[in-house]
Amino acid sequence: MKFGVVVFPGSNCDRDCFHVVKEVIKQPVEYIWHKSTQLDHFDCIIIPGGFSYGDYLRCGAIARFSPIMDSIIKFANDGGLVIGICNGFQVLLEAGLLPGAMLRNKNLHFICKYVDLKVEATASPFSSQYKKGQVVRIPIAHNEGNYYIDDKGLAELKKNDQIIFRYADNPNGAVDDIAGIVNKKRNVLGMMPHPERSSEIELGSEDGVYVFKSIVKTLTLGFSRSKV
Amino acid sequence: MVKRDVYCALGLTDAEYQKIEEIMGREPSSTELAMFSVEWSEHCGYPRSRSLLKTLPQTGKYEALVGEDSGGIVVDNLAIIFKMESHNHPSQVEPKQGAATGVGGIIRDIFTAGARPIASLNSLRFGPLTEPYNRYLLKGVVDGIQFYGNCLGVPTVGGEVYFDESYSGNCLVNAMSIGICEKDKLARAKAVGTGNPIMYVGSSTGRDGIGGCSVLASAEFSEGEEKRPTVQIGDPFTEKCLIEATLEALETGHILGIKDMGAAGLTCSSAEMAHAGDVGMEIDLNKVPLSEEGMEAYEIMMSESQERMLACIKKGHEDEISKIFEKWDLHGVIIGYVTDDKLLTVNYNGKEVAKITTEALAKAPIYEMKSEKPDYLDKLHAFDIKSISEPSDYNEVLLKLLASPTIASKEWVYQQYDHMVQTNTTILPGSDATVLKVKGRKMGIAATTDCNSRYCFLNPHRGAQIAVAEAARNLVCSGADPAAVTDCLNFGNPEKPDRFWYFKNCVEGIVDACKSFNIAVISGNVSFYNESPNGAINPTPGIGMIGIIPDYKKRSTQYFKNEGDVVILLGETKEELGGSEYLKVIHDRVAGDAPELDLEREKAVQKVVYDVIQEGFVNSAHDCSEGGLAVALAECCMRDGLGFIVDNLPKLREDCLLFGESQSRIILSADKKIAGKIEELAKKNNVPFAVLGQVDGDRFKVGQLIDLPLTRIKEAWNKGIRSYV
Amino acid sequence: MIAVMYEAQVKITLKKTVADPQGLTVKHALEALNFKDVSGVRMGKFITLQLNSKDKGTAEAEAGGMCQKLLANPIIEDFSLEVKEI
Amino acid sequence: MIAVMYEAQVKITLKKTVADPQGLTVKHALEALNFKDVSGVRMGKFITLQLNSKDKGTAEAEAGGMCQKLLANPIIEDFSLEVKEI
Ligand SMILES: Nc1ncnc2c1ncn2[C@@H]1O[C@H](COP(=O)(O)OP(=O)(O)O)[C@@H](O)[C@H]1O
Ligand SMILES: [Mg+2]
Repeated sequence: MKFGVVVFPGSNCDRDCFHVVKEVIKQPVEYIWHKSTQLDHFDCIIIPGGFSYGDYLRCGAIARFSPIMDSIIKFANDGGLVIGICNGFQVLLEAGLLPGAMLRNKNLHFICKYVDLKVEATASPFSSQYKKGQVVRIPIAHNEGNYYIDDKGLAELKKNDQIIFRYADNPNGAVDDIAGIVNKKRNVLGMMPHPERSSEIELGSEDGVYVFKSIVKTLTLGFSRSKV
Repeated sequence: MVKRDVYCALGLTDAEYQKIEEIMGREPSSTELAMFSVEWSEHCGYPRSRSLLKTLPQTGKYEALVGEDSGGIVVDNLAIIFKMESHNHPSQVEPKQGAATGVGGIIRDIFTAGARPIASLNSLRFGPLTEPYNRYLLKGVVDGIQFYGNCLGVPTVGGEVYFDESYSGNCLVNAMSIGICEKDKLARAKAVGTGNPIMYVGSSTGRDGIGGCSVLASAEFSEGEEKRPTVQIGDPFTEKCLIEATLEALETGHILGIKDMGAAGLTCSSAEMAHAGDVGMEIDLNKVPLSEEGMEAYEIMMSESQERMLACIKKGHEDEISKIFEKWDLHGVIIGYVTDDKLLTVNYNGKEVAKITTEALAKAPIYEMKSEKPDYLDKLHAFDIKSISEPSDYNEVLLKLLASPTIASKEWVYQQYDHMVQTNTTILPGSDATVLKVKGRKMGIAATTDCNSRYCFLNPHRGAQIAVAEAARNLVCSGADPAAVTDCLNFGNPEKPDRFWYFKNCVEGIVDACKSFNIAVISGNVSFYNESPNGAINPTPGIGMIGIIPDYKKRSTQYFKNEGDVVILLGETKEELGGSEYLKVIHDRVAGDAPELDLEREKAVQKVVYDVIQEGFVNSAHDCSEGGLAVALAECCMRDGLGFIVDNLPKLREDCLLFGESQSRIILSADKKIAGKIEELAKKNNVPFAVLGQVDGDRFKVGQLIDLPLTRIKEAWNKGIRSYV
Repeated sequence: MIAVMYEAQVKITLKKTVADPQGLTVKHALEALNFKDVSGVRMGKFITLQLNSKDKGTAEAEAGGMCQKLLANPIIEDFSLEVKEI
Repeated sequence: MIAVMYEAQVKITLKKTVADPQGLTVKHALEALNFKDVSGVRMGKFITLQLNSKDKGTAEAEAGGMCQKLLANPIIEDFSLEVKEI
């Protein structure tokens, strides 16, 4: 089992994700420079938070065209597990791996604080270790976390049970309180809150670590993407 | 012949110009003149403050690293580098970008030392929020800090925000940053080894902030606008790449020296790197990456374009290093080499445009300044408490104080800062000091900034001592041992004797206090000319302090945690109101003397608190500062919503008791059964000990004086700043 | 350096269907400043591109491509484009 | 609600003398996407104001005032303004 943490210029949660995988859930992990395109030996790709390319123009808009992205799109289409956290989520939206877009927070401010999330679906490689309906404490830290999708798209998300996390108390104006979603095939997760920041009790909460533990569980249960 | 108005425009006096001609033995070229003007400005050369700064203690109980751009301490082989710096004038003119580039500058000072930045703090001071421009400044400055700091991925974990009329027209923006690295990985800010190449790294050079540091920073704001600088847009993305590239390049061991191009840009970095290495340097400006066309030599030498550095590379490894910077899409080009003649030689378009001894540039002249105590002080000190009528309704007074922006919750500010990135923040902003863990170690690092400038205005020597004492107190309350200080000394025009008198006394106060605590001042920064048409700012010797927790698990916060815990007050409440927030907010008076301070008592109180936290005796610890005992008690309830009943109060004039700002007082909460042990320790150090009452319910009850539901307390405290933004 | 010959001015606006909290806040701020006539505010981006294309047609095609591919996000934004010689 | 009668389009750009790091980064991105003709990018704001002023002159005056007072930052930005009936 091998995790890969993508590093774009401007990523700044890459080391935090790396730390949690290596030191907390104790799994093999490597950094992947955004110019490399070789992903075959990875089982899960983490696109970390931060400000890829400074979030200039639009969050994730420029990173989306980094050389690595075509490989990630292929990796995902082949069924590989991809998780985008915060800026990583925004990159996945820009890349079209997940539906919708991010708007500026309703209060127009960057918001960094712990929030309560409701686990809406546990039938995913990323949330199987939670209980449905469980309320978990995981911090957010973003300027553009105000998730937008049109009504048709929202209906789709609901119909396919693609909404994994909802805010208990919507901090940013996100449509339908959405904090995290998966794609139809359920192998790509995007979430604005930072599970890697709440995986050690000294930091105030361990609730986030179960996202990573869910992935490990999925992978150990022999989940494997069809190598094309 | 250089015309007088030329060097005057550059901020040089006739005397200085004469001296320059002497040194040169000829008439200086315009480029040389420009270089002197920036190097000899207060901002870079400290001509007016250097002799006093020399008196700051450079050693203390922790191994101290002093002398280069930033300083630090060493704790079992971990170098903790930190520094605080001002960006006041640029922020007053363009708050967002001014504050942003301020953060960028201080962080460059940290990673050019080889340390990875792990946290930032900021100390902000504005005029009253009732004035629209002050609200604009607060919003803009906070926006600038979040814009830059959040993008970098360096958590902004603490600071302070004060409001006072004296900052209307001249706000203060002091940014502090902390970094860590293995001691033997530290980088030096010097050039060494004749023939070694000098590399320019980072973004390109434009006509940014030219003359900014001499003309802008050393001219007070006469009706603001005229002296408008060429404002720069901060580029945190490039800075982030610069951090990673620099640390990666330093890893190779082939960078012999590296320095930020901050104020005075290329002039300062080249001259000071050469001088520090006791060598010379020859550079060719045609090699400098430019973002604008047709730039003059002096413009290139003075440009303050952000996100640039200068490095001295081990000969033969140029390509290896420049490849690393190119990987991060940054310039990494050789612009010169080290010489042995101790001269800084600058060539442009095949001509030699400057040749100056680095000594002359790096060692600005030292001026003895006139110092004179202002006459109004004695009158202020004569203030008599009896002239103040005691309020009838203490509920109202408390709510008013909690809503006063200086005391009110700073959540609106720090919630806009990413204070969790890097996953080391084990005490979030909101408590007395933040505590960061260090991955792979048991140790924790606590940090705070403090200064009550009203005290300094009434009594600079004691006010500065109190700033040091309060910073230490905040660290101790979080479980840390105060370890070292960085200062940021913000004052008015030093050429005015009363302003300089304040500066002198504040520095002496810091010296005394730091010696008494046996901690070193490892870095600092001076910002003079903080004046506006309505006069000088309050003297503001900002103190940034870090502390060490042997085991970060033994940290503490200020919040009450368990119903039934006893509430303990250590220290003595005196009948004093001088300089208090209560006097200002309720009675609209700034009068009296700063609170008394007995450094021996202070240390005793801190020792007891440090010990009881280490022993695990207490569940919370919080110092009394602005707003006194009542406000401090309220702050203990804010997070977990636990109220308390205080029924055992010292006999004292009631407003002094509740709102007086007597120093060296700390509130503890602990299990009943353990109170005795704490009392013993207090007695042993003869620290006054009193059980005031207990944590209880959801009301706030102080004797017969105050009885309020916590909800109202919180509401007042939360709206203090929010109601203006 | 090649002489710049065309300038493309790109206006990027939020789709009508997308709420614009920033515009709303600015509107309130303007009202607070006693600008009574303002009844709506929408915030967008204005991007100026310098192009050294061989002719106007190419410049327009290029700029259009940039907008579609990178500058605007079709899910939430519309763009309009104006190219002129300079 | 009063019928809206005028629309003001406000273009806010960085002063020529101010470097635009964001624009530079976007330029690099466009080059990386093989848009070869681009030789410069400057980022700015585009603001649409709906005004129910009594006449065009008033609308222009109002909008101009808004730019000076709030919308543009005179220290680093220039603005231009266009009002049309709608
Ligand atoms: N500008 C700021 N940035 C970040 N945190 C801040 C800022 N100002 C205040 N804080 C935080 O708010 C809390 C209260 O600050 P303050 O009232 O100055 O505490 P104290 O009086 O104990 O020094 C502290 O945790 C401090 O770090
Ligand atoms: Mg405190």
